[in-house]
Amino acid sequence: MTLQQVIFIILAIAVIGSALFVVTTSNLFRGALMLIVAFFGVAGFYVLLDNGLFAVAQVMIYIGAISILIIFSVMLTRGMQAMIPRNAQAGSVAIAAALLFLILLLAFGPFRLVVDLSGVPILSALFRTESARVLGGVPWQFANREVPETYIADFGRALVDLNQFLLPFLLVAFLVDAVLAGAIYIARQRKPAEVIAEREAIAKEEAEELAALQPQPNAPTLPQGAIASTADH
Amino acid sequence: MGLQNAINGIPLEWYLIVAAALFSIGLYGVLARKNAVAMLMGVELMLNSVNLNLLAFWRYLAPESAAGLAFAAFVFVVAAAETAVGLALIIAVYRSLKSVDPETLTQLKL
Amino acid sequence: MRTDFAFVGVMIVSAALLMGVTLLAASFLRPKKPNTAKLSTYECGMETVGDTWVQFRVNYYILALVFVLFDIEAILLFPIAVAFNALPLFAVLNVVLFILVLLAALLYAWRKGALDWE
Amino acid sequence: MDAITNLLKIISDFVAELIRSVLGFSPLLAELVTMGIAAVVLITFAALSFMGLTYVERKVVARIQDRLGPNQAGPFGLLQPLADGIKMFTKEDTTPATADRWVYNAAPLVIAVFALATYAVIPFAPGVVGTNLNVGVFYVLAIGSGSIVAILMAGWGSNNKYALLGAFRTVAQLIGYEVPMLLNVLTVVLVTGSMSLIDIINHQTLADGNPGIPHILMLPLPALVFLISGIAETGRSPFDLLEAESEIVAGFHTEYSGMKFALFFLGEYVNALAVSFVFSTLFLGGYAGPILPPYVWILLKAALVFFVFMWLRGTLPRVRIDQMHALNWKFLVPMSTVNLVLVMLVLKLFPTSESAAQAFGGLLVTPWVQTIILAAVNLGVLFTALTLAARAARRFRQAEEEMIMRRRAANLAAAKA
Repeated sequence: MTLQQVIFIILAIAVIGSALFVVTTSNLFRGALMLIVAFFGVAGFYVLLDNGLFAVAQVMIYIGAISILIIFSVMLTRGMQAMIPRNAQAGSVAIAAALLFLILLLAFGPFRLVVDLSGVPILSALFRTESARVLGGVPWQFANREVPETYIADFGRALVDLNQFLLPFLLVAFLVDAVLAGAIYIARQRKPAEVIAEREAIAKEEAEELAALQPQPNAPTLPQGAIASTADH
Repeated sequence: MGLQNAINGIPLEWYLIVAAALFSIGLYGVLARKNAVAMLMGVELMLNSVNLNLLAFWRYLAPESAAGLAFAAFVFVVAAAETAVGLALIIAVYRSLKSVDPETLTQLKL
Repeated sequence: MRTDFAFVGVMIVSAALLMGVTLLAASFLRPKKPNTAKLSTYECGMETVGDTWVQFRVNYYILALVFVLFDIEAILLFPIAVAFNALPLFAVLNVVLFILVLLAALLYAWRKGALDWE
Repeated sequence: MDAITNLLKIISDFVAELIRSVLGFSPLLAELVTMGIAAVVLITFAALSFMGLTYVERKVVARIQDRLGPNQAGPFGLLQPLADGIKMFTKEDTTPATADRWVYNAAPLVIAVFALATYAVIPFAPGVVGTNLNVGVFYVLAIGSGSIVAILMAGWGSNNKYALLGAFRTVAQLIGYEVPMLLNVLTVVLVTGSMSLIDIINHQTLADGNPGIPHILMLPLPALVFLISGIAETGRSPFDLLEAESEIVAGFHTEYSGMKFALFFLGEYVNALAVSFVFSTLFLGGYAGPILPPYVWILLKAALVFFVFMWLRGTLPRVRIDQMHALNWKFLVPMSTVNLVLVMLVLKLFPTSESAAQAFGGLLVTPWVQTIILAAVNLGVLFTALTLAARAARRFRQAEEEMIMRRRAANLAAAKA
């Protein structure tokens, strides 16, 4: 076993373990912390995949930004801690998730499972090719090459290349605009009654101020010092 | 076992299995939790597993192409945007209903 | 690439170990005579009232939100900055557009008073 | 002469060679042990400089404020850090009964580890660097966000109102000032075309066709904003709102004492020193410099930056929280964004390399001319921003005065009636 394999297994255990903790704990704050551990483990996977840029970006975006937002909202919605962590359909969902994992494992795992579909009327027509009748052990077209030294610059160039990702790149900016506008509107929105009360209070205050500002024919304007002393008494 | 195609001694399937596990756990988190914030955490786990898959395929199948990187980057962006709006909604709902359980959200207005 | 990052891993592990050992050593050296008053939450001599429940400002959340959006911008702009010398003028103008659209978002938040600290 | 210049390099090579000869049977093990020793040396350097800096800072600030500073322990109080260390080690450490024990105890560890991890990429001399990441600056920025999590952990784990409020305030400050930092590091990356700290230093040295211009001349505005946001990021005065004693006791580390408190303190100083090192690397040319050996240069430059930190601490009053946020979001961030755009345009319109000029058009200029144009644009942006801010502030004051006058008039009318 090479060192990299050992590191991979440690990371895998950390990620899966903390992910399981996240979805089962009733203490949401600790759940958020374990989520950060999972994010960190995924950043470790990116390093093993020779992608330092995304490892660092993962730390920056997921740990530095998204988990901060999550922790903030855990704190803002406190009092929800003592609740039962699972809803009614948790049991069936667990079975479904386990089934999904099993299917994915069979489909993309290292196992080869030959299924003979030739006798089945519709399926045999649907899956013509040889590989489709074999479940798992997908024959990937491996590149067997190193990551180029300049992959960061290549990525940057592709992002602003009209023939590649310029359009989604620009759309990101507009998406961000929409997100900011929407989130500010939602998060700052108050109950209608509150808003009405506030508006009324402001209107009242303004009316009072206006009334106070009406020039009174009998009262000549006093110098500033006199005003201050009157206000003191 | 395709070990001759392994990079750093790790076959591609290992990443796929971890990502599949992460995705299933995230799915369980989304569907089985009673707290909306916890459900969002499940979504984050699922998005992470997707990104892990994207970058694993990028590394093993097309390391020169920027497509895998660009898609992963856009997943980052969309994940951040989704979290921001989702949590803003949860906070708004919490302030008016004092609850973060999606099952209590039975009205169309707050 | 991965060997570059190996040192980061070593650094994190050894920092955690060294600091952990320091904490452990301190735990052997220091006295330990706890009593109820010592273990109570510090609140300037007052008894703690209620849970640590404070009504937080949503303001904090909105600031975090604006920060997240600029963070997203960074992850896309850093690779572009590395590639900058080889970019044609058209691409640069698009990047400028990208930044200006984000600046518009900031100005919108400003106008809406989200950046005010009342 | 050569031996002195490359002293650090020679020592590190010698140690690596020694380990390789002892552990020759396993190259992997030798490599790991070498890395481990390098890590321990870096951490020890950071910890020792933390102890030294506490003393120096107290002395310098005391002198600025016309006091003596520590002068009892040893000659000139030189043993003061040692006395502090012994005190920290032997002080009783309490964990509040209501605290979330795991979170509470892990927080200081996390903050210290993330602060120390920054040193993995700082270059001290040619060939003497923990690791030369090709995403170096990005790594420095990202690893800084780890301390934000640690602060939230400390605030939550203590189960204390002051601690939690302090943590919220601190986090709002840290994430806020990370934005101008990002934007201004981006300008440096634009100019350099690389995120590696070594490449950034090489771009500022007089070798292989480089003009040897420190970035501070080219980008004075980013340097200034980086310095300001660096101070805010490390929570130092005048941005030390996180420990405004009169408002929130000691902020997020209210409940901590003994060694755990010392780790928070260490994290703070180590971060401040890391910011000084990164600033020297990004804007002052890092270890590059004439006559003196490179490791002396980087230490001198970092010491200079840290002295500026201490100077500001000794002279400026603490800013208010609303001023702090307004300075960031309404001044630094828009200004940095506009500056970023203008730097991009200048770099494209006035290229220094012939190939770029031919390929994309633009006026071919020498590096010095480009530097002057960039600096002029930078200062223009700064001047415009300052003028606009001054005008806005004047209008704000006038509106406030008007309101006070109206109130007084209203009071007067009420008193008359």
